[in-house]
Amino acid sequence: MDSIYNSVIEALIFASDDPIPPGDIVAAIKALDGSDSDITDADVEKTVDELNTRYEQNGNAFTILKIAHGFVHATKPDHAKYVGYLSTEKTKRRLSQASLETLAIVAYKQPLTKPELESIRGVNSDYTLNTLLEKNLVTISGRAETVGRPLLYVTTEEFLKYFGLRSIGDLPKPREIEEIMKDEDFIEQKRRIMMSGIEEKAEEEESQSELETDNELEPEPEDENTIE
Amino acid sequence: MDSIYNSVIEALIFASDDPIPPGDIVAAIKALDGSDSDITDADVEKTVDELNTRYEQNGNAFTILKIAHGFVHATKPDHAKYVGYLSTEKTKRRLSQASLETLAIVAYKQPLTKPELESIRGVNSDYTLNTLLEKNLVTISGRAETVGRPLLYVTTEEFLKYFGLRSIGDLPKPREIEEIMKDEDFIEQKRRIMMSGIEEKAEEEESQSELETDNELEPEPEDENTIE
Amino acid sequence: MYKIRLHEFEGPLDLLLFFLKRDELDIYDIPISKITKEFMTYLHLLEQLDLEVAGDFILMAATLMQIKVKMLLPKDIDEKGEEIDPRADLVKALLEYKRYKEMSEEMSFMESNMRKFNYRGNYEEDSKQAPNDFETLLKNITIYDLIKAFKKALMDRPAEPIHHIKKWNVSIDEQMNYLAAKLKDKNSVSFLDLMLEMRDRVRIVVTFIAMLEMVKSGTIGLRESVTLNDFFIYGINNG
Repeated sequence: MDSIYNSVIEALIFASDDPIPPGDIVAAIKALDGSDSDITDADVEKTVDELNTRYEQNGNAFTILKIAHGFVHATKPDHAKYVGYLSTEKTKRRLSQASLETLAIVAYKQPLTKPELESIRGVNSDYTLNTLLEKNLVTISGRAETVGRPLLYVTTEEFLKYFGLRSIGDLPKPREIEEIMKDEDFIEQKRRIMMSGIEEKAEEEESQSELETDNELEPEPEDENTIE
Repeated sequence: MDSIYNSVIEALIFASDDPIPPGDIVAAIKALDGSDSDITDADVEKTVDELNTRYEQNGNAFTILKIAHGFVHATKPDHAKYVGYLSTEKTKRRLSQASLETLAIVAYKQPLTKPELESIRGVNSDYTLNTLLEKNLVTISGRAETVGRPLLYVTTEEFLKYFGLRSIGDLPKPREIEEIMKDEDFIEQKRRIMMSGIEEKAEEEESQSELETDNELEPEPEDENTIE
Repeated sequence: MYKIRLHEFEGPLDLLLFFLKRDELDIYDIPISKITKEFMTYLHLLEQLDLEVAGDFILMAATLMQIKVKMLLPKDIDEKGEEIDPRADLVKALLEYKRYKEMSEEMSFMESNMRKFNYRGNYEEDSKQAPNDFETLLKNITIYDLIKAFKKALMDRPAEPIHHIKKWNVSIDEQMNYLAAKLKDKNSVSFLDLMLEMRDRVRIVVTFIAMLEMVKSGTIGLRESVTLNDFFIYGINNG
């Protein structure tokens, strides 16, 4: 095997989304460089060992692990606390999708009560609401005048700062959202997808009854090249 | 700075799925090893250069890119075809001409409003803007102080990552209008020389088919795919 | 027949630039009649092809015709007493647009370059460890966090509607021993997991008090978990 493949093998393991089996590496090389490239699974195994020796010698912070019949790069345990610290910090900073959704509803509908919020989201929102209260993105502004006088939630100064807004009025208006999101192609696509579903169903039903000519109703295959 | 941090810095960059800013690396080390660790952003920067030199010497398949205000490992371009063969993500489409044009305007004029954008492009840009917002290459940053307080658009970190820029300041300088004028003749010459061959061919083909009013309106016969 | 690729033009300015380039016309001295004619031919063509002509193109057609008329009339004079060329605004717009069109070509080149780089694909196997230095760990845990996790443990228990009168069959000392034993086997245990093992409310309360006692005496430590509603208990003696 040519040693130029050392680097190719390293690249393939590095970029692979899942542990990559040696067979896939061999297949890729043969597909691109001709099936006469005399590379085997065993060569790949050997290369990985060589790479690992090299990482060791050079004091690299990572190594190649063999997992579930495939190879994958991983940072060494030596630095686990630093890596762990950063990933924890990152998790803390990130708002979950659910929190974001809740935050958006509070921002646009404020002041609002928890039942109002939950009727919009359709799920219990105690947890996400608490997260937002803790992160000081949402706060309690008082009580509604309605029965039971439930608590009212509003967004905070912190919220405005976080999103770079001067006031709540600076949030994109529904009309503006509509304008940006309006997208005729998309609407058309959606309609077609929905229609094709209906048509397919209709066809099925039909074919069960009387088996006529078929795929006339089938939507045309989409143009692969339409840009954007 | 202790050289033991070389390996820690390598690990942190290797383990980060987004370009990691030097400040985050310094913060992690200080948080775990005490704020008296005498490490600075400049040390991180220097270490990255050293690591890259080492990768080069050792023939590693990857390098550390300095993009989007941070550092990230990436495979060298040499292996793009092998990695591309196995990866589906890399086959994603390029941006359309409209998207690139719009991005160029947002990038150089940011923050700017949709009317400003549209007056430069001369076309309605709802659709393109929406595409770019969806792709997270552009985002909304607030509102302009002008009449009607229109929304302001800016480019994102993802934009920097996509184009391999460290910061917006790294964008190539656009030419001054006077300069464009001066060069106009030169570009025209070059273009004519390049085009003449192609045009002749196109003309020939046409003359064979049908000779109505001629090919006056025919744009440069470059891209065969952009139909619609 | 005309061969037209409609998408070749990003808009009316792009189309005008195309005409200027193709016929090698001077952008500062645009022959407005000629250009207007070309532009209108193009619009008619679109109509013939039954393509919907975008409003932007129609607007440009109107602008061109307006300029054409103005060219025939006596020119306006600016404050310096010089004649204003009716084409000035159009020229400015064309140059400005051209400038960014050039940059978009530059960016297309950058895009091509970046597509050759590939990022790392798999992070799952990286060795991660929540920070285990006592000082750092407790930095973000407050009494409130403790209470909250405790409350969650109680709340998440499935309701038990049947009430029995029970004897206190558990003591703080017992639960301290229990915790210590737990931590001999493992480095750390999750508080929630610990609580889920217990069905009796009294036992949970007593264990919680036992835990606080042990934190106070320094035999165990607490550290926050990635999921923010839990925390880990670890023994200090066995590291």
